[in-house]
Formats: sequence, C-alpha cells, structure tokens
Amino acid sequence: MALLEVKDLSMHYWTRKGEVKAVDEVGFSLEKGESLGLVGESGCGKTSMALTLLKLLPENAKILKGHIFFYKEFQPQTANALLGEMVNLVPQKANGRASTLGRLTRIEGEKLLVQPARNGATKAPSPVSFSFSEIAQVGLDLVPLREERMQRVRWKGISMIFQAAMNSWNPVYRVGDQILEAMQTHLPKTSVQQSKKRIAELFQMVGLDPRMMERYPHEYSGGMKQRAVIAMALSCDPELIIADEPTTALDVIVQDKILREMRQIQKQLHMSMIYISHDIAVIAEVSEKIGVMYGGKLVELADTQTIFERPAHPYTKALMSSFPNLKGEKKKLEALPGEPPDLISPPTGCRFHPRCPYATEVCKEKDPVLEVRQPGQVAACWNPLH
Amino acid sequence: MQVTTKTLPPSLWRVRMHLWLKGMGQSWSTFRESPIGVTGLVIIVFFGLLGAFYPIYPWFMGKIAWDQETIQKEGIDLNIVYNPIFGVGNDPLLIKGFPQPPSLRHPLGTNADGPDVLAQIMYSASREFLLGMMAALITVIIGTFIGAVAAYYGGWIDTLFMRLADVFVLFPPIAFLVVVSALVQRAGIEMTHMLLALILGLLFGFGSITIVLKSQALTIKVKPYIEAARVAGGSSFHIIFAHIIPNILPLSFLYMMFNVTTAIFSEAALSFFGLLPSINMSWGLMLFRAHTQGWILGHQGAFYWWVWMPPGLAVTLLCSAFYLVGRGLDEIVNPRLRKR
Amino acid sequence: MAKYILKRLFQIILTLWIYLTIVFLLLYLQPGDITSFFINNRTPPEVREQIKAQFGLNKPIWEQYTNVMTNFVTLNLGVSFKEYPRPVWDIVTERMPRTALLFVTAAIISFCFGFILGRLIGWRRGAALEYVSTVSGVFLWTVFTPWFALLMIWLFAFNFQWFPLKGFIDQNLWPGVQQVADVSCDLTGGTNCANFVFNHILLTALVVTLILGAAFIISRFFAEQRTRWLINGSALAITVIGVFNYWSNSIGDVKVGGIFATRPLSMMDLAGDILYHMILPIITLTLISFAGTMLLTRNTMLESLREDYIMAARAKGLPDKAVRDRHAARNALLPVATYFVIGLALSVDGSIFIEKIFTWKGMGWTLLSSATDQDYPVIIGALVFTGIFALFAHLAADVLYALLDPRIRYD
Amino acid sequence: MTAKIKILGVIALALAVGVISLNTSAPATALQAKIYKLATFEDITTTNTLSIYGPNSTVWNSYVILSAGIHTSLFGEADKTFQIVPSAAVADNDADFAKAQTFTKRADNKLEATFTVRQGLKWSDGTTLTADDVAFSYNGPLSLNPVKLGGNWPAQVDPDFLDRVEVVNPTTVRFVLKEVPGIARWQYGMLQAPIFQKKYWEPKFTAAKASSDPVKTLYANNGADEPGIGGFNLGQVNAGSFVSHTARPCKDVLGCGAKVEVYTSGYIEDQPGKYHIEIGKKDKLETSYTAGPKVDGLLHNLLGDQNAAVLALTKGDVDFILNPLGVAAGFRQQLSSTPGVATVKNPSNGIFYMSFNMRRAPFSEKAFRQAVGLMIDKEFVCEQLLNSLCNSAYTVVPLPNGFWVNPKFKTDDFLKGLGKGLTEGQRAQAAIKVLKAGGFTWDTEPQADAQKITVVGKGLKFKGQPVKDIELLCPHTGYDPFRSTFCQHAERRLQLMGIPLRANLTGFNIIVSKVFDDQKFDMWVLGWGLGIFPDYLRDFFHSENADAGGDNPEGFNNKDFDKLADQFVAETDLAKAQQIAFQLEEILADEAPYIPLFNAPLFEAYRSDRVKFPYTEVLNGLQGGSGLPSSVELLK
Repeated sequence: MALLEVKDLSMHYWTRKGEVKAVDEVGFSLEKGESLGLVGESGCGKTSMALTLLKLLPENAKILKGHIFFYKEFQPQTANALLGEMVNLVPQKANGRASTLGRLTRIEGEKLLVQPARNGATKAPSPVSFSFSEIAQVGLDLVPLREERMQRVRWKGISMIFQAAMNSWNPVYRVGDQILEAMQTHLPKTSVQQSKKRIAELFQMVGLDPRMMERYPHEYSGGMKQRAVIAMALSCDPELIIADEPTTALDVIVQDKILREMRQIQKQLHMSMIYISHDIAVIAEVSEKIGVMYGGKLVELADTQTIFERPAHPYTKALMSSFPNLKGEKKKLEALPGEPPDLISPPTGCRFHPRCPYATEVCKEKDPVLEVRQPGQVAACWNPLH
Repeated sequence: MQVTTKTLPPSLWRVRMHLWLKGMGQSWSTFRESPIGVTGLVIIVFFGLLGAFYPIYPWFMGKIAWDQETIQKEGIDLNIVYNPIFGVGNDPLLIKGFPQPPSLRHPLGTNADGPDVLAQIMYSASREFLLGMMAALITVIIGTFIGAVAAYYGGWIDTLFMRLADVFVLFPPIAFLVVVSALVQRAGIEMTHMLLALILGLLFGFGSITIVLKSQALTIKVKPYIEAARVAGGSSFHIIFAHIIPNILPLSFLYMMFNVTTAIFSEAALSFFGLLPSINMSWGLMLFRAHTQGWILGHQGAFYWWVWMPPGLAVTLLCSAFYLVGRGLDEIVNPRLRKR
Repeated sequence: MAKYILKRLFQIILTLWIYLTIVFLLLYLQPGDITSFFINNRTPPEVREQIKAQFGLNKPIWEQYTNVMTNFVTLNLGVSFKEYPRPVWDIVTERMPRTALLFVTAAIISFCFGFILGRLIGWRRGAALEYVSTVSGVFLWTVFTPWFALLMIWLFAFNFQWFPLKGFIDQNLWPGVQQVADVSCDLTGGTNCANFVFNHILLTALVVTLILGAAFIISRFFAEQRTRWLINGSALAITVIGVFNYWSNSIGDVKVGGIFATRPLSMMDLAGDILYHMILPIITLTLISFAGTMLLTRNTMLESLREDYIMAARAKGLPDKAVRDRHAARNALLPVATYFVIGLALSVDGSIFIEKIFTWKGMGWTLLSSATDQDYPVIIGALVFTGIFALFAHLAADVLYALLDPRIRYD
Repeated sequence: MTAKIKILGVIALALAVGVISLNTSAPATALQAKIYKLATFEDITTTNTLSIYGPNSTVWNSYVILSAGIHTSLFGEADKTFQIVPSAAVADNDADFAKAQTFTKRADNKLEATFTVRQGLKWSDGTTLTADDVAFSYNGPLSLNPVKLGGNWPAQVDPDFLDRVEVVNPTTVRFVLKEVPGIARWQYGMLQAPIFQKKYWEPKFTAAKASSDPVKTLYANNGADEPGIGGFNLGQVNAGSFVSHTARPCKDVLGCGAKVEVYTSGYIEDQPGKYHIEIGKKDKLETSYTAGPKVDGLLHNLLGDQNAAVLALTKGDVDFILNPLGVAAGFRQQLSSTPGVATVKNPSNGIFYMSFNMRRAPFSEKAFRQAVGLMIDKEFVCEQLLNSLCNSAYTVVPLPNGFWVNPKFKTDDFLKGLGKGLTEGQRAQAAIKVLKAGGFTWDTEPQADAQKITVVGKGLKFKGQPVKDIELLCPHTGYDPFRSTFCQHAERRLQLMGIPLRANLTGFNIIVSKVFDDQKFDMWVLGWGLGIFPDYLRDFFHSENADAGGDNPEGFNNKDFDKLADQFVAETDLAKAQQIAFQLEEILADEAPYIPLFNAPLFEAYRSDRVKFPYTEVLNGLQGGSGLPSSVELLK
C-alpha cells in the first residue's frame, strides 16, 4: 500500500544569478514500512527534495508543478478534515474505478464529491462522486496545501532528521522541552507527564540516559545530539521519517552503530523512511530501494540489490565506484571526471552528458525519460548499460 | 600604506586593484538593491550638491535677485550690501523687522536678523559634511588600527585596549561632550569644527568600534592565508596592513557611516544649547537662534516655519541619510543579512 | 555562572578605575590648578588658600590622586558652587529618581515596541511594513531631538491640550497640598512632598516589576501552558489589587488647605498627576528611540532565522507564531537585551535633551545647566555618578545575559 | 507571550486613559484666592536669604525669595525714580533726611550717625522690629568678615568704613564709622543693607563662628522659616516646579495701605494715623499707588525656558514672565496679537561698547580711538540695520538714568562732535583730520566728499611704522546679532579708512578669557549691566583695576581721571557727586577708552486682562521690580 507518491515534482529557486532548477520533474512512490534511499553528489537536489516534501522552503523557492500525495486509509470520520483540499482518491481494488485527483468540495451523506482539476481543458470537468465504501485510500496533495494545514502534517505525518543535527537544537531550551514542544503541538491531549514518560522511553530506545532530557544541548556530545534528534523525530509516531545525511557529522564507528539502530527502530515501529546521503554505501545498508539523483533529476530508481548488481545508468555506476564499500569489499575507486552541473543553466538534453563516457549525439539534444529497464528498475538514459 | 607597496610587487597590486574594483562593482549592485540605502544615498547627494553649490548661490541670486544696480538705484547705502550668511542687516529691498516668508529673492525666506535661510543652510552643509567626515575618518582610522593590532597581538595590548574601549562605551557621549565643551570654554580654547571633529573622532574611535573591528579581525587572523603569510616570512607589520586591515575595511566603512550621523547630530545638539560659541554658523545654531529669539513654535505655531523647519529637517535628513546608507551597507558587509 | 560574574566584576572594577582616573585627569590637567575652578579673580587670597587646603593641593600629586579617588568612590563629591554649600551628593539623590523613573519607563516601553516591531519585520522580510518602519524608524532615530520634542509639545500639549506643557507636577494643584502622608509640605518641604510621591511611584514600579518578573521566572519551571498562565495571571491580579490598595489606603492621606487649595486630593490624584506629566515625554522618548531596538532586533532575527534550529522548529510543525516567538525571537533577544541594559546607562544622553525641553529637573538637566553655569563639582559629580551607574548597568547586562543564555551559565 | 504583551498593553492604555481623564475631566475649579502667578526660567538655589546676598546672588533668587520683602532696610529706593527714601528709618521730611546723611565726629576720631527706627513694625512671628535687630544686621556680618561672606556683603556692610552699630535705646541705633563714606558706600550701600531678625539669626551666627568654616556653616542653614517683615511669607518651595508665597495681613506689613506718590524729584508716602513722609519737590508726578500687598499669594512657576513661558502666558497659566533679558523678538511679535496680553518696552540699564588695548600703539593714541569712534555710525546701524531695536549711545551712563547723565550728551551740538548725524563723508573727513593731527599717515590717504569716501585709504602708518593687522573680538551672530552687526559695520568702515581691522566673530567666553584674564587682544566689543549709582565710572577706568582680572582690561591710565574718580566715590553730597560724574563723562568722551555703542531696550509681556501694575514704564522694566508683587492688583 503506498504511503507517499511523488509525481512530476519540480521546484526551483530564484537567486540573484538566475533560476536554480533544484528539483526537476521527479517522481517516485514509497510503500508503508518501506525505506528508500536517495543518493547523489552534493548539489544534486537531494536536500531540496527533502525540504520540498516537507514544504520547508525559503521564500525564494517555488514548487512549479507536480504532486506529493500523502496517503492514508480512508476513514469516514476524518473526511471532514479533508474538505476543500486537493486529494487523490484511490478506490478499492475490486471496484475497478480509476483513482481521481481533484478538490474535495462536498460531503453529502455517505458520499464524497470531488471536483477534478481542469488540466488545461476549457470546460471545467463535472464533479465526480464516490461513496464511502468505494474508497480505499485518500492521498492528500501536499503541494497546494495551506501552511497551517501543512503544519499538522509535519512531524505527525512526516518527520525529519536533519543534515546538521548538531545545530538543530535551540541552544536556550532544554532538549527534553524541545521534544515536548513538538508533542504538545501535535498531541495536545497527552498530558505533560505522559509525554515526558514517552520521551524517556524514546531516549532509552536511542541509547540515551533519560535524565539527559533535563540538560541543555551544549552539554551533549555530537553523537548524543544525533541520537536525541532521532528520538525527537520519533516522538510523534510519524508515518514517514526523512533522514537527511543523518550521520555525516559523526565518526565511522558511531555512524555504523546509529544506522543499525535506526534500521532496527524502523523495522520495529513499521515506519517508512527516506534516507538521503551522498554515500551510496551508507544508503545500501539501510534502504530497500535506491533512487539516484543527478542535476535535480531522478536518473535511476531500483531495488538495492538490483542497483548493485546491474546498474542501468552510467552515473549510478560511476557513483558506486567512487566510494569504498562499508562492508570492506575492495573496489577500484574511479574518480568521476568533471564538475556537477550548474543548475541555473543545465546542459541541454541529458544533464549527465558532458561527463558521460557513453554519451552520443542524442544525449546532447534530447532529455531522456524514466523507462523500465527490468522489473523493479527504472532509469533515464539513452544509452543504458543494459 | 607606503611600506606595503614596497613589500608587494606592482603586478600584485594591479591584481588587487582589479579585484577590488570588481568587488566594488558587485557591492554596488548589491547596494543598489537596497531601497533603504539608495534613499540615503540620494539624500546625501542632495545635501552634497547643496553644499557644493553654495558659492554659486549668492552669485546666481546676485544676478537675478540681489541686483547691486537696483540697490543703488533705490538709493540704498552701499555699506549695507546684503550678506546672506552673517547678515549685516536685512535685505534692503524687503520690509524689515520680521522673518520674511519665502519669495523669489529668498527661496526659503529670511530669518529675523535678515540673512537668507537657504544661503545659511547651503553654507553650513559643506561644514557639516566636513565635520562628519573628519570625525568619522578619525574614528575609523583609530578603530581599525587598534582593532587589528589588538586582535593580532592579543595579550596585554588586547586587554588594555578593550578595557579602554569599555570606558569609552561607558561615557554617555553627549553628556561627555557637554562637559568637554564647558572645560574647553573655560580654558579659552576656540572649539572649531576641526577640534570638535578631533574630539568626536577620539571619543568614538576608542569606543565600541574597536570592539567590533577587533572581533572581525580575530576571525580573519585565524584564516589560513594569514598563517601562510606568516610562514612565508611576512612581518607582523606587513600582515596587519596588507592582510588584516584590508579585510576589516568594509566593516570600518560601515561604521564610518554611523559615526558621521553621530558627529553631525552631536554638533547640532551642542550648538542648539549654545555650548559651541566658537562655531559661528551651523544648522544647530540656526535652530538655537530661532529658539532663543522665539520664532520657533510659539502660540502662532508653525507660522514662521521657514525659520526653524529647514535647519531641523536638514539635520534630521542628513543624519538619517548616513544612517540609511549604513543600513544598506550592512546588508552587503554582513552576509548573514543578505537575501538568499 | 558565579565564576563568570566574578570575572566580569573584576573587569568592571578595572574599567571603573580607568574611568575615574580619566575624570581625575580631566580635572587636573586643566590649565592652572583646580582652585581656579572654584574662585574668580576677585576672590581674596586667604579664601584662595583655604580652598587650596580644602582640596589638598599642597600635598604631592600621588596623595592628591588617592584622595580624589577615595572621594569619588565614597561619593564624597564636594559642594555645588551654584547652590553653595549644598553637597553634590544631595543634588544627585534628589534628581536621580526623576531621571530613573522617566527614562527606565520610556526605555522599557520603547524596547517592547521596538522588539515587537523588529521581530515582525525580521520575520516578514521585504514586506512594505519593513520599508515603512525602517525609514520612519531611522528618521525618528536620527531626528534632531530638541527640535522634535518642541514639535511634540507644541502639537500635543499646546494645540490639542492633551498633556501638560512642562514639568513633572501640576503647578496649580500642588501648592495647595499641605501634607502628604506624614510629610509636611510647608516651606522647603514641598520638594520632599513631591519626591515622597515620586519615590513611592518608583518603589511601586520596582516592586511590581520584581513580582511580575519572579512570577514569570517561576512559571518557567512549569511546562504546562495553563499553569504558566495561572501563575502569571494571578501575579498580575495580585499586584494590581495590591498597588491599588496600597495607594488608596496604606500610604496615607493628603491634606489640602490654604489659599492655594483647589479641590480635595488623594494620593492617587497626586500619583496620577505625576504619571500624567510623564506621558508626553515618554511618547517622545519612545518615538525617538524605538528604532534602535527595532533595527537591532531585525538583524538578530534575520541571523537567527538562518539557524538550523529554526528549520527544525518549522519541521516539527510548530505554528509560525511559535517558531517566530519561541525560537527565532528568543534567540534574537540575547544581544538585544544586552543592548537595552547598556542603553539604560546611556539614557543620560537622551535625558539632556528631553529634560531640558520638558523642564524635567533630573540628571540630564543638572548636567547641562551645571555645564552652562560652570558648576564644576556638580559636573564632575554627575560624571562620576553616571559612570558608576553605567557600570552597574553593565554588570546587570552580564547577569541578564547569563540568565538568558544557558551556554554562559555553565561556562 | 504576544498575548501577554497585548494584555499588558491594554492595561497600560487603560491606566493612561484613566490618568488623562482623571486630570482633564476633573473640573479645574478656579482659585478662590487671588494668586499672582509669575513664570521663572531657573530654580532658586537656596532659601537662605543671607546667602542670596552672598555667593547665591542669582537673579532668580532675588526675584523669588527677596521680592517677597522678607527684609527691610533703613533706606530704600523709590519706584521708578530710584531716589533714596526712608524705609525702616524715620526721616520723614527733608530736614530729617538731610540729618541722616551728616556725621558727627567723636572723641576717638571716629564718626557717628544716629537713626530712629520706625515703630510698630512686626516680624511675621509676631515680634516687633527693634533697634537690636538693626544693630545685629550690621554687627553679625561684621563679626564674620563681610569679605569672606562674599557677593554683595562687602558693599552692604563695608568693613573699611563701618566700625560697629550701637543700640542707643530700643528705637535708636548709632553707626560708628572709621571714615566718611561716599554716596556709593553710604546711601547706595550700607543704608540699604538688609535688616534681618536677630532672634532668628543670632544662634546661627554663634554656631557658625564656633565651626571650622563659619561662612559655609552660616550658608548651610536652610533659612526657609526665617520670619519676614514684608508683604509675603514663604509658603512652599518645590524644587524644579514652583515656589509659593502667602500674603501677610496688611496691618502687620510695613507701609501696607500707605498712599505713595512719586515725583521726579520728590516722594510722598502717607499712612494715615501712623506716619507721613514728604521729601523733595512735588514736581512732575511719576506714579502714585496704594502700597500692598493686594494679592493673596504669589506663585513662581518654573517653566524652564521662554518657549514654555510664552505658551503658558498665552494659555493664561501665568500672569507675567520674569526674565532679566525680557521677551525675545519672535515671542514679542506673537504675543502682540494675543488677546489679553500686553507688551511693554522699557530702556534697560546697560551699555554695549567697543574698547581697545591701550597699553600699546596705535590704541594708546587718543587720535586713533577718536577716529574709530567717529567712523562708526551708530544711528545708521541701530535704525537702518537693526530695525530700531537699539538706541545709539555716546556716554557710558545710559540716558534713561537721567540724573547722572551730563546734559551735554543730550545736546545735538556736543554730540555732533562725537559724530552724531554726520554722513559717511563728513565722518571720514573728521577722522582723517584727527588721525593726521595724531601723527598718522597713509600709503594712500583716504579722501571723502560731503557724502562718501571717494578714495579708499591704504596702509595706515603711525610714526612711519605700518599699523599691524588689528583683530576686533566680537560675539558672533548666533550669540548676539546686534553686536556682531556693529562689528561688521566697523570693520567695513574702518577698512575704507585704511585701518587694517578684521572682525573676529567668536564666542563670548573666548572674548572674556582673552580680554579679562589673559589681556591678549587688540580691540573687543562687549556689554555691561549697570547699577543706578554710576560708581562704574571709576571701576571701569581707574588704573588700579588694570591688572588681569580687573574691570579695566583696556588699561586706561589717566592720573587726573583717577583722582577725580576717587573723589567721586568719596563724595557725600549728591549734587556735588553729580557734578563730578558729569566731568568724568566728559573726560571719557574725549579720551575715548570706550566707544559706547548702544543700549538695548527691554520688552516684557503680561496678562493685561488679569493684572494691573501701578506703572509699566520704568528703567529696566517690570522685572527690575521683580514683577512688582507688593503693588500689583489682580483684576479677576
């Protein structure tokens, strides 16, 4: 069952020098309990992708098009809360109806009325009606969602472990209070005592002394801060956690330990996870699926196993050979020649072509689209490796 | 600066110059984006022109309005040829006695003693600029030098200057100036613009600016290229002047703007309270006269607006302008304030 | 924290020593000797000698230095020339409360105003509000203060007659007051009467601030919002009732009589009269000084908004207001609060203009008039006092910083 | 947090609104009593009256504290004419009055003068004024050395002349003098010394004498509860805001209810059933009134500056503005059109002058000084340039102080010799003549026709040596436009004559410091405020005052003048003194150590719809009488 579906998502920044095409027509989906790794060089749009998912974008950034559907099982009593939002209704499999994207305009008795998007048509399409029993899942589109509504999705629905966990603590508040703050916001019915108990449990789970919650961030070591960040990310029982370079700042031993623990917790709580890293080896440790990003585009998406065995995109191959394997398999390191693309004026056609050893004329002219190379593997390349 | 030219080959200076110009160009384009800074700059240019064109004004008005021939034709004594600044009496072609409202002859009217308000404003403008710039320059030179030296050497030099800076931060500057002007008067010394600029420069130069510039210099001191310069055998003197100071100059320049504001304001304030008897014309003094003679806001209110409004606005606007430019520069110098 | 405060205390004492030495040098490096301050050319020689002996000028310079420094530190500041032979200390204590009440109140109001506005424009960067408030704020910040104050008086006190023209008490009301509580207003007691009420207002303000501050700090120990509200609300209610009760019953009665009597008065009337006289100066001061806090807050807001913990706070799904107030503004407050406390010490500067124009006879007024009248003991006294006051403000700023920033507390 | 601030804001706003409404809505019940309200600009610095005669002799102290009439004196000055009239002394007719000024020689070679103290005068504590009080008022200060007491004390109780004052009987005192005092010392000095209550002050003098610093101890007394003898008792002193006085019952007040008639050279004061004073001639009636107090109380409101005072006067908060400088031009213009406000113009007793450093050439040359005097066209500057806001002056004694002005200075013929009414050309011709006679030559000699200077002079020489550049120190326009205008006029005119003079417009203090302290200067322009008796004719020009710090920084040194000046201050006969003063003035006009420039009038404003003064035209204006608190009447 899908939890998150990203469709055709583009997000650009406007800077003094020009428009930065940080995320360009990216699409993927994520099942519940599944973990996805996003990998790529720095500046390829991974972090932008993560921030776009949470809509934590600076003022000069704008989502140009696309959808981010955050799916939930349909429950009639919560239908009211979705009124007026853009949703993707997924009917029961047996039903045979196609899923419908549109604005939820009315609830009449046991029926939902959805106004499909105009999609360039001159005439507004007529509203579509679904009965409650027909619906399996409702995917809330996060892209057009208002900020106040989005705030409710954050942390409760999607939480995040930041790249710079060191600095994601406000130095003037106690660590426990900062976690408590999130819980009080999203779980207002839980009392302070209960919440504190929960935090203590989470601390134990991530391997911290529960008494540390009364301490200030500057009294923590780097690893402790990271663990506390993980505890905070878990605090509201989110359905999805985005971990953006969760261990970059830590030394290798701690890194490994924390990764293992995270993987364990994820399995234990049956959460979905998106890992973001420049290190494909790290990603391979923890994720079932890997997406490779290059120049703001998703160039390959496949199961971990498949990617390692038969990478389709030349970039994926290059990326894998740039890093030593964590498990210690010695491989010859191939340096990737050239510079990452300039996202303000990216190369025409395939963005990888200036650095690609297999580039042909067509690569310079036409932009490749994602195509299925084999089951469970898609890649965008004119000259795939297989 | 002469020493540094010796230590660097000329070609390097050309490169530096080029980089500097390029940097300036970029700074300018950043600055241009700040409407606040540009507003300030426009006001400064306006007053700058006002001051620069002062010598032309009497000549110009002499041609069209203060015509000597007319004066003679009217049979008026040449001994009272009109002095628009210090005023030997009223303009002979106007009714006497009270401040004359704006007219073609006197675009901003005259004050009660006869002189032309616009002429006084223009005459004072260049002096205010001079005072502000001199004071700010002294402040910045002292501040930059001490900041760089204290950061570079640290130790007791640092402690001494920082405690000294604490003391100067402690002095409420206007209060201190009031006291100093009283002492200076007593000693029979003429408090000219230059002396005032010197006092202001010293007062602010040893104060908070050194603290700010020192911390800026500290961040530069730990940069690798300083270490490289030291390893390459650069003398302390060379490192301070060729590496540290050029890098804290932008911030110094920013503080210079704020200090111009303070200097102009201080002069006006002291003049307004009659504490600078040796300065014979300034905007503050114009207000002092208007206030003591009673042309400022009596029960007839704003009636004689041309006597007190222009100098008051001039002080305020010029002070604001430098401050606004400072704010605009702040956005360039302080990258953390830049828009992304 | 204790170590940190001790270290700062040591630094501050060092600073005070340098400061007083500079004041000493200012006095003693003047042309001629110090007696020339105290006498004119027609003073008989025997009086001249007497003054010289009084200042210990027959002693070596080192001894003079220690003497003068001891006098400074023990606040033995000599007697005024202008109000001979009134001790300078007496003058300072009479006028300091007036400056303190007016300027601390104004500083707090302008700080709140500036902080709230600065927080807003830092948060909504680039909005029209930013340009409007920055330009008007800078205009008011750099406005020629005496000129602006005159405009304010003319507009609000003379034209609209909303406020009194000048001074700090009503000159028609107070001559009729014969006794305030147990202070008799006869003869020179009038000053004591006004000061009695004045000092009680100051005291009340201090107590209210302490109670509310304590309540605020205590409430921080409770995590639940409701409890915090309860504590703060009840503290506010208690102080309001307490203040009301104190002023209406506890202080004492006002006796009105004689030919100057206008109407029966209570303590509240007298306090109200003083507060009423404070409004226009406070408005003026707030207008001319809020921009400093506002612009600084904006900058520190912009800086703290770039911090990662702001992104984290937003990711946590906190409402905008919580992110702005609890996270960004709380951290932006640190340098602003320090600036505020140090600014208090510099309020002597602003008081020079405002007190002169509003005939508010406080320290600034005293400094200016003693400078124009060349009353040197008072000038020096005011300088020494301002210095000591400023140093206490610096120390207070340090303590405040330590309270606000846990990183310093544990260093 | 924001919500909290909002709530606090609402509370503050509510408080503010409450305070405003409390103060504005409460009906401002009009004062039942008649209170005369005066605006002052500066606080009193002490309530110790003796200190006000000493180091605390500010004009504000005397306006506020002394004007309540807390002390009396044996003799005083009449309103308007300033002639000496009896006060606490009985000298009710010309014969008695003359007797008071004659001295009898005693066996010990000292002199004595006896006075009867008027009966029935009561201090505000109920005790009567006796000869004891009078004697103590002299013997007390004498015992502490009046020189050390400072201020006016050496003039009031002059130890050079006064030996002691003896009590003959409860109504009679006898002055024992070391030598004969002149008018300045006697009538305008000791006889006008304040009489204070012995009962109150004696213990304080005793305590002072016992202390290490008697003067300081004496002046450290608060003195606010001192019993007074005049019309008002001190009510409340509220530093920084106001000082109130309440009127005493008329029956206890000296002279209250008496009918006063002041003639140009005569004075009549009649208190039916008590006394009748009639001295001098009943010529022209200057003023007449019934002595008061006629108001219930005085309220001196501190208003800080002119701006506030004028606004308060406009609003009717005060009735009269006390200011030694009067009301400034701008405010005058505004007040002249305010209903219910009247403005008055009076001459002030002061002189603005130009002077020279007479210790060196060319300033030591009479010819040079005379030429400078001739070249300055005072009428032109005052009338043409300064809008008739000043009056040209030719003698140091201001014309309105008529008794002491040599009548010659009122005649056009004499003044023409000093340059009055001459054209630029005539002035130049006269000046050239004088300079040539004095041994001056030019590179290019200036020439003039009857109207104008036709040839501009260049390179003035004295005895063949070129005259060096001359610096004329003047207050700048910001301080005083009148004086700076005169300086610029002088600069222009004298340059036409080839005199290398340059006006240096500078600060007042700089001038004082250069001229009076350092005596390093060429020429300067300043002014003096003057007293009624022209003893300044000696002070400003006597060679013994020529040292640094003295009043004769120009260094005028003329033996004949010195002798005559000494004689002048020692003279006991008014008529003879007057004649000597005339001679002194003539010498000064000829020698020209000072070039008198102008007198400035004094403008004042009061609420004509509320107060009525017995007279408004008087030298130095109404402020000279501190706003006439004891003879003013309130209309409503």
